[in-house]
Amino acid sequence: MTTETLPEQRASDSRAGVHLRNYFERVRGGELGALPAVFGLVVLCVIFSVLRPAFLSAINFANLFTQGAAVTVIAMGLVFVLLLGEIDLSAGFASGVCAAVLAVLLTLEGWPWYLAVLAAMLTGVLIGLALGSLVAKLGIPSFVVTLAAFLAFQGVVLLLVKNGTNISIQDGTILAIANNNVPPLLGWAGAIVGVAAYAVIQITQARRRTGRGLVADPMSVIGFRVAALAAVAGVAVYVLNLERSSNAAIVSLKGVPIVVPLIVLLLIIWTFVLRRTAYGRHIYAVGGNAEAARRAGINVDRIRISAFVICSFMASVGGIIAASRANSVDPNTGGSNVLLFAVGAAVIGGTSLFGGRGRALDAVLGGAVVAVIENGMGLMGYSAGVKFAVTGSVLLLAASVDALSRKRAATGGRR
Amino acid sequence: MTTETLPEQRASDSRAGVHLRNYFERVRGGELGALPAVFGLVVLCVIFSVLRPAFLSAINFANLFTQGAAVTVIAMGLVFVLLLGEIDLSAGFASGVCAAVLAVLLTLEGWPWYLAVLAAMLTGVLIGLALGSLVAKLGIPSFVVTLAAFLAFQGVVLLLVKNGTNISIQDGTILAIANNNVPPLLGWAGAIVGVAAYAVIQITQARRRTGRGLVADPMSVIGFRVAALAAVAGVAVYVLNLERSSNAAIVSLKGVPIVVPLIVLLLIIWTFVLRRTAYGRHIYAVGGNAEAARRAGINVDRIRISAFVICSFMASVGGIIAASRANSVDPNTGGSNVLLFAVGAAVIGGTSLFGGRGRALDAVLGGAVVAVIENGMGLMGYSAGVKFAVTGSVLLLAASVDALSRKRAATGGRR
Amino acid sequence: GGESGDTSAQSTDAASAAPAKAGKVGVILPDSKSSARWETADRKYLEEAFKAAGVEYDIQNAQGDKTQFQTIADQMITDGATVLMIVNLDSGTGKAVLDKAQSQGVATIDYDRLTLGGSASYYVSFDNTKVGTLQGEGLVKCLTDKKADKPIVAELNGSPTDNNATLFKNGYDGVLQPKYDSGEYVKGPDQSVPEWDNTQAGTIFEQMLTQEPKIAGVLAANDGLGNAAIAVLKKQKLNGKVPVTGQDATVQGLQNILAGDQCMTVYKAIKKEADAAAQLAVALAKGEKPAASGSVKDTESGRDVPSVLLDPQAIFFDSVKDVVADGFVSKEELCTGEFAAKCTEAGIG
Amino acid sequence: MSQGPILELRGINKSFGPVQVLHDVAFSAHAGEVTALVGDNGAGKSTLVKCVGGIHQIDSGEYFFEGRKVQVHGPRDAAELGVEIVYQDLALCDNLDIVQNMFLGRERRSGLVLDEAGMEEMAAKTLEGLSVRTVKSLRQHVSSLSGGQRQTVAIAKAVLWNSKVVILDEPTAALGVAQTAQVLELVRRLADNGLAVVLISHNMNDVFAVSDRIAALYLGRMAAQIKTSEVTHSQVVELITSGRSGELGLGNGNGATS
Amino acid sequence: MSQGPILELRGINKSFGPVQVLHDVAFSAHAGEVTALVGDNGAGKSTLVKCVGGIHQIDSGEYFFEGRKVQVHGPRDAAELGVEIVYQDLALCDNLDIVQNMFLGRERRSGLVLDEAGMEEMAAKTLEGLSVRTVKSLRQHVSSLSGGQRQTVAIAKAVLWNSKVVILDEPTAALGVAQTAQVLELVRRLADNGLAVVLISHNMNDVFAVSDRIAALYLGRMAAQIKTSEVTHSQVVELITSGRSGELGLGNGNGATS
Ligand SMILES: Nc1ncnc2c1ncn2[C@@H]1O[C@H](COP(=O)(O)OP(=O)(O)OP(=O)(O)O)[C@@H](O)[C@H]1O
Ligand SMILES: Nc1ncnc2c1ncn2[C@@H]1O[C@H](COP(=O)(O)OP(=O)(O)OP(=O)(O)O)[C@@H](O)[C@H]1O
Ligand SMILES: [Mg+2]
Ligand SMILES: [Mg+2]
Repeated sequence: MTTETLPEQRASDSRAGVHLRNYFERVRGGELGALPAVFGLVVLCVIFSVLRPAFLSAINFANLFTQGAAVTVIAMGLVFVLLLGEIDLSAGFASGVCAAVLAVLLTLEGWPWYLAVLAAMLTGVLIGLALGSLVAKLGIPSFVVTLAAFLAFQGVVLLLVKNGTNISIQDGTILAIANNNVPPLLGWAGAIVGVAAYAVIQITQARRRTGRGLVADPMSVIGFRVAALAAVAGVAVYVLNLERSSNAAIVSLKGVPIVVPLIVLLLIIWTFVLRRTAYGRHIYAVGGNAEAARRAGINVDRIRISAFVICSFMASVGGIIAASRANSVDPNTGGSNVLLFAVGAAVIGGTSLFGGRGRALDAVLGGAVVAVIENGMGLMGYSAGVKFAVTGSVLLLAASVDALSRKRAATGGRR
Repeated sequence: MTTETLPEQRASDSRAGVHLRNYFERVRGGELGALPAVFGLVVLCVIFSVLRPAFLSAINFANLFTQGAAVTVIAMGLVFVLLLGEIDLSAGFASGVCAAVLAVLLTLEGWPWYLAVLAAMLTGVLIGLALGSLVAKLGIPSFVVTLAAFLAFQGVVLLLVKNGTNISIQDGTILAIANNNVPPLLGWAGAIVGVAAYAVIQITQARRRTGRGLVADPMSVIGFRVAALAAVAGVAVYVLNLERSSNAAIVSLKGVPIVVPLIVLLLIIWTFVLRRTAYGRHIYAVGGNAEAARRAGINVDRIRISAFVICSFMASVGGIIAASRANSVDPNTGGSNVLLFAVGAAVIGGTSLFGGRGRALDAVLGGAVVAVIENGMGLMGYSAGVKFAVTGSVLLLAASVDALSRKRAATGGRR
Repeated sequence: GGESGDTSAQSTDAASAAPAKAGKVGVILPDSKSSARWETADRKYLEEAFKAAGVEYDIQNAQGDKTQFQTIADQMITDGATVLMIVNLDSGTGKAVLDKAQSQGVATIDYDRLTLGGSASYYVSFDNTKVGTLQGEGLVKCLTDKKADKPIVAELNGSPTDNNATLFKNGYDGVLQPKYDSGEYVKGPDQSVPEWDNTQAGTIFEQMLTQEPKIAGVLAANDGLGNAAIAVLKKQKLNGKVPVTGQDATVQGLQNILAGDQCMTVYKAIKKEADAAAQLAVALAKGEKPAASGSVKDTESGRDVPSVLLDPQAIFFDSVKDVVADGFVSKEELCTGEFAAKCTEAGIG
Repeated sequence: MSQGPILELRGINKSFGPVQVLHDVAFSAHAGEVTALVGDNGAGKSTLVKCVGGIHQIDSGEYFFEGRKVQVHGPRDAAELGVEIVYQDLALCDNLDIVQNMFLGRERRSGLVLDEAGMEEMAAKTLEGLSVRTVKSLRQHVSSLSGGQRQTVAIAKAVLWNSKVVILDEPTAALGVAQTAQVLELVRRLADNGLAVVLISHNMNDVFAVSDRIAALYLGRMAAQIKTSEVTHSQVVELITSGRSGELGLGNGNGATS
Repeated sequence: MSQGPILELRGINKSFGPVQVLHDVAFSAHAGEVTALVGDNGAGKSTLVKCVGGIHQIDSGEYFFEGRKVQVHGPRDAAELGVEIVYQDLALCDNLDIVQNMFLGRERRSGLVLDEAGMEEMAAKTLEGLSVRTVKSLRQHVSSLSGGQRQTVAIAKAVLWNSKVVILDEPTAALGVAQTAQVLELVRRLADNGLAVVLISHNMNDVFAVSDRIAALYLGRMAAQIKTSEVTHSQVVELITSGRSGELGLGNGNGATS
């Protein structure tokens, strides 16, 4: 079997049985992909549901998404910087600065929401340009550049919101982002369209490959994947469409929170960029071996700068979500643990701090772990000290599940 | 010249002229060592002295040392972890935990100071053992392990100091560490002994090498180095021995702050360990190429664990200094920016986050940069927002001086 | 924001939805680091009061993180709280939480901090500006006692991101600014301490003293900051000569007062505040509509919020015993070692 | 010379800090010919090639391409001129697979999207021509390849493109017997197609088998650049090890070209 | 066989995930002899060597050393047995200098302190014997060395120690003419001193010049292990490329040893 030569092998192997067997071999061989993070997530959810049945309620499920949205979005941007082996310590406060710009323009200057959002995003892009240029052109380590920015932005937020007060946001559109829901029917429609599109893309791709005589996933495997996606999406939409208001008479609360399609959209876009475009390929190349990338004619400086731009742009989106959720912006927006949680989310999801390994999905999975921990701990009712200590331990637990499952599966040779 | 073969070259080249020329060539060729950091430091000092003459006063010079001591000591420990390409986000709060242990035992339990100090240090060692084992044995990324520890220790400090109270420290010995000075005469004696010892070591080493027919530094160069050290030490001791009390009638305030010999001692010990022992060599090897180190029979796990132990141990020392300086321990000890400043100090000094490159001296130089910035900014009297923003910019300035001087000197080929 | 009548109507609805037992009270404290009171005092007193009333409760701390603050609020409502009592981190998040609670039919109380533009049914607090005023007046008293002539006053403010720190500053600047303007006092360095961090406060004050060695009075916004300043003053043996203020009547602060290093602190009888709030919460949980003693005008929405307001008290050497008598700190923890004699001197015990 | 050289270097100097590696080196490569660059370990062959490829900046000297003087500031400039190089330290991205590495920096797309299938097909065809038989899948990360497999990927990557000059720095060092033969044949074929090929090798048999000219570096100086037909095996070895061989090589003055 | 093998492997299997690289491989090396291990690119030579060195854990099979069955769980175990290996991917620490790399893991000390002068002296002596002439300084980081210089350092590192088995994985791939000759001479000298030497090489001339036995791997199976004197050049090439040559090699059953 394994001694087959290249040409022989190409068109063979297309039966599902072989494919599945190969899949399990690969899993045993250490190529685990998203499995350990998902497994860790499941363990956490089981623990919390046992300890606090409220964890499993529909309202809590909806809360989970809005609670984790900002960190997840920031983490998604950080993945780009981490893929290069760089770090952006300022992403948290960059989101704060952008949120503050939004709030100032919206509430104090009275701009319409779309212009204010545009300005906030532009701020993010400019921040990224500045950081990226300093790192790429001057060659200052990104840790130092972004540490300086971390301090400076903290000051900028303070100055923007005038020393410690906070600016309320009244604009309905902005408030809707983190607080409103998609109408139930639209939720179903979205899920169905999404799953169908996925199926179509998968099938045409496989067709095209077999047409060229290349190895492709067999239809049965594709069918399995589509079914799995449909099941997950269906259950999620169903639960989120349940009534979750505790007095439904006065206010009805149902539907998929608006942040969910937002995150899914961002996930699709960045996954597409990373996996299907030359630009994404170059990001991985620079992260894996910057010298090899340079020799291949890739403009390494430009890739570096662009990654910081994406990161800060996503931070601005995260800042807007945070502002919407808080109905206001204050000097702490984007502060405290936001940055560490965002980097932690990416790393827990499987992104390497050394560059070259990571996916947009990592941010979502890791963000989910962080959100579940925060959410679950919020139900436990511990005092401040105990809560910190337990949160740390739970995070460690989730990470060990991941590490141990990887270790069990890894073969001797590589780590 | 450059076509000399190995045997020819060995005993030649011993003239000072050639040596100096080689030194300048090396500097131009990018091997800058400590120069850029020192240069950045000088630029900062000049700026601050021009803006605020008080910056140059004897008392401020002494303040600089006590203000920067804790961060510098923690940074020195972090160098070991960074040398392996790992990170310890929990070092700040680990110092807090150790300080809290110290304060509880000292003030609440009434232990004698030496036992309390021992217990605090032991706590540090145990923390390091736990972190190191999780990283080395379970293979969880150190970012995640220490992020969990960062959260957990925050809780532990809170629990130790009973949810947010301050514990005062009354013990004279502990308070002396960061607040008292070495008697002026003893300061002179220490400086003289130190310089003499340095000279003796350098000369015997050179003798031994020439005895074996190996290339050694010529005496003139050694003389230059010793003279430089003597000048620096002499000026420092002289200035620190000036009277700096603002009401000298009541209290005389002169002498080298006790933290200075403490830091010098730690610097010597860790420099010795890193440069002159097999253990230190192995740290560099694991950081440079863990697989090569493993193949060379080095116990990589043990090296990893030990680096975390050293890091947490140094954090405990830093915690003790911080407690002494604040006369008390509170839940913020070791918190806020301590960790970022400590890592920043190491990186600004020249330590790489990717492992394999760094020295104990980096922590001291970088720590000095951070301390000068904090100290200078404290004299400027800015409002909070402006202060943050300017601090960030100044940090960036110091780093760019460093980066630009390296870049100017670097040849095309390598970065 | 809605009117209070509306809110209470909803809370009765909620109560009638679960008639079998009294509702559940959720309390969100702001942080554990800006001040020791939240975890050491408020939590304790509130727990005692709720236990005594036999009401279910859940007290959590947001650790100064407003994302967590909202998460906790969500979780409490998820968990079936019918009364929500919050100490907001800022008015924006506070308002978001209160509005969400109201829409879920949960009754709300603003505890210690008024949420501007919010919809809380009640407000229980000390007057924070008053706290600052007491600090300013206390410093003036101490400087007068020392017969200081044109003293240079340094101000060590609380966290720049904490709105209460701004209120305190408004209070003491209200007292000090006229004196600066009249030339009676000289305005010295004036800096904020990020996150109320005592270590940073030490460095900041040390630099103030380097820049301006003749500082003759320190307005420190709480006892922790005060202690940091005292530690620096001690090096120059200036402790006791330069009066320092504080807040919170912590053991450390009181000991510093006994030792003569600190001139005053502000004591807020937290038990009274907690009891008043707990009383309201218990009543709401039982579906009653309690009456409040007074009201405060919300400057943002112009609404009159039914309120219970308590008075802070300035504590000097002679009045330390009041704090002990109140049971806020015990004699055992205060009068350890060298402080025993001072305690006697101050008439404690 | 029958025809002007397509690539010509004159008076190249290159130092790393205090160490001067190339001294006033002249070098040329002609279209349709295989030029072998030989020299002892550490003679400076790879450094010279990296200067040609724009990896290192030259300290001084002139760089002519098709008779025009050019400035090469980076690998992109070299690639634009049409110079393709297989470096000795292969420079592959370990975290990418074989196809991805082969098309790195010059991905084929249809619209915005990468044309994965097309690239895979082309890669398979090229690799087949180099008789690699043990590669299990083209979607394997290069980190899991054997030494020879890695080298084959690097070679395949360089010959995929339409270039004018191909430089191979010890391309057969890790290759097996059959693969080496294939690569030498490929080298000859490229030259016959009108490209200028530069081959660095320590194997004199290979050098004599395929090259038209030989350039010998000795301790950073160009000892001689001569027609292969005009020298013997042992003369070249002498040039490599001592920098001179009878009339040829470094005299009192500097390097002489034929 | 005249004398029991010092190193013997039986029935070794090794897979990476779904890919089985070694199939039931038997291999032995005798004291005082040079055993050449040959095989095509990707045949599994380096993998076999890494299994011997404890870098990879074997999936199944037996490992005998001096007749005793042993368990090798890591490089330390192999080193303790007295097995010294030069790996194909040299495994040097780029951030250390030549001397530091050569003594890595086995530093000489006087007391606590490293004996730098002593190590430098020993390193210089060993390198001289390998005729490296272009290394400017022993205190140079290995990252700045040329390909051949790196390889020389790796070889020098392995022969510094008193070991019983020395395995060299393509040690001369990057070496020049003179250096290759030196290394082959060294290989012979080591064997004559009673060590078991295993040499992996694609160069048949070198193999026939120094080896006593030849072991040929074909697609992860041991095709044959034979005396060098009993086969010809072309037979070995046939074994490498097709796994069999007349009587020899893989038949219907599995690998046959002489
Ligand atoms: N970046 C660098 N810094 C310092 N010295 C270097 C650097 N790169 C190469 N050298 C030195 O330059 C000399 C020539 O190196 P180069 O790699 O060009 O040799 P080479 O002819 O390719 O040798 P080989 O046949 O071993 O590959 C060597 O002595 C090497 O040590
Ligand atoms: N870590 C790994 N993961 C997956 N496959 C591997 C791994 N290491 C090696 N292989 C595969 O095992 C096979 C044998 O590799 P090995 O390095 O042993 O070959 P080799 O005989 O040394 O070849 P060469 O002569 O090219 O050095 C190759 O097909 C290679 O792709
Ligand atoms: Mg080379
Ligand atoms: Mg191999």
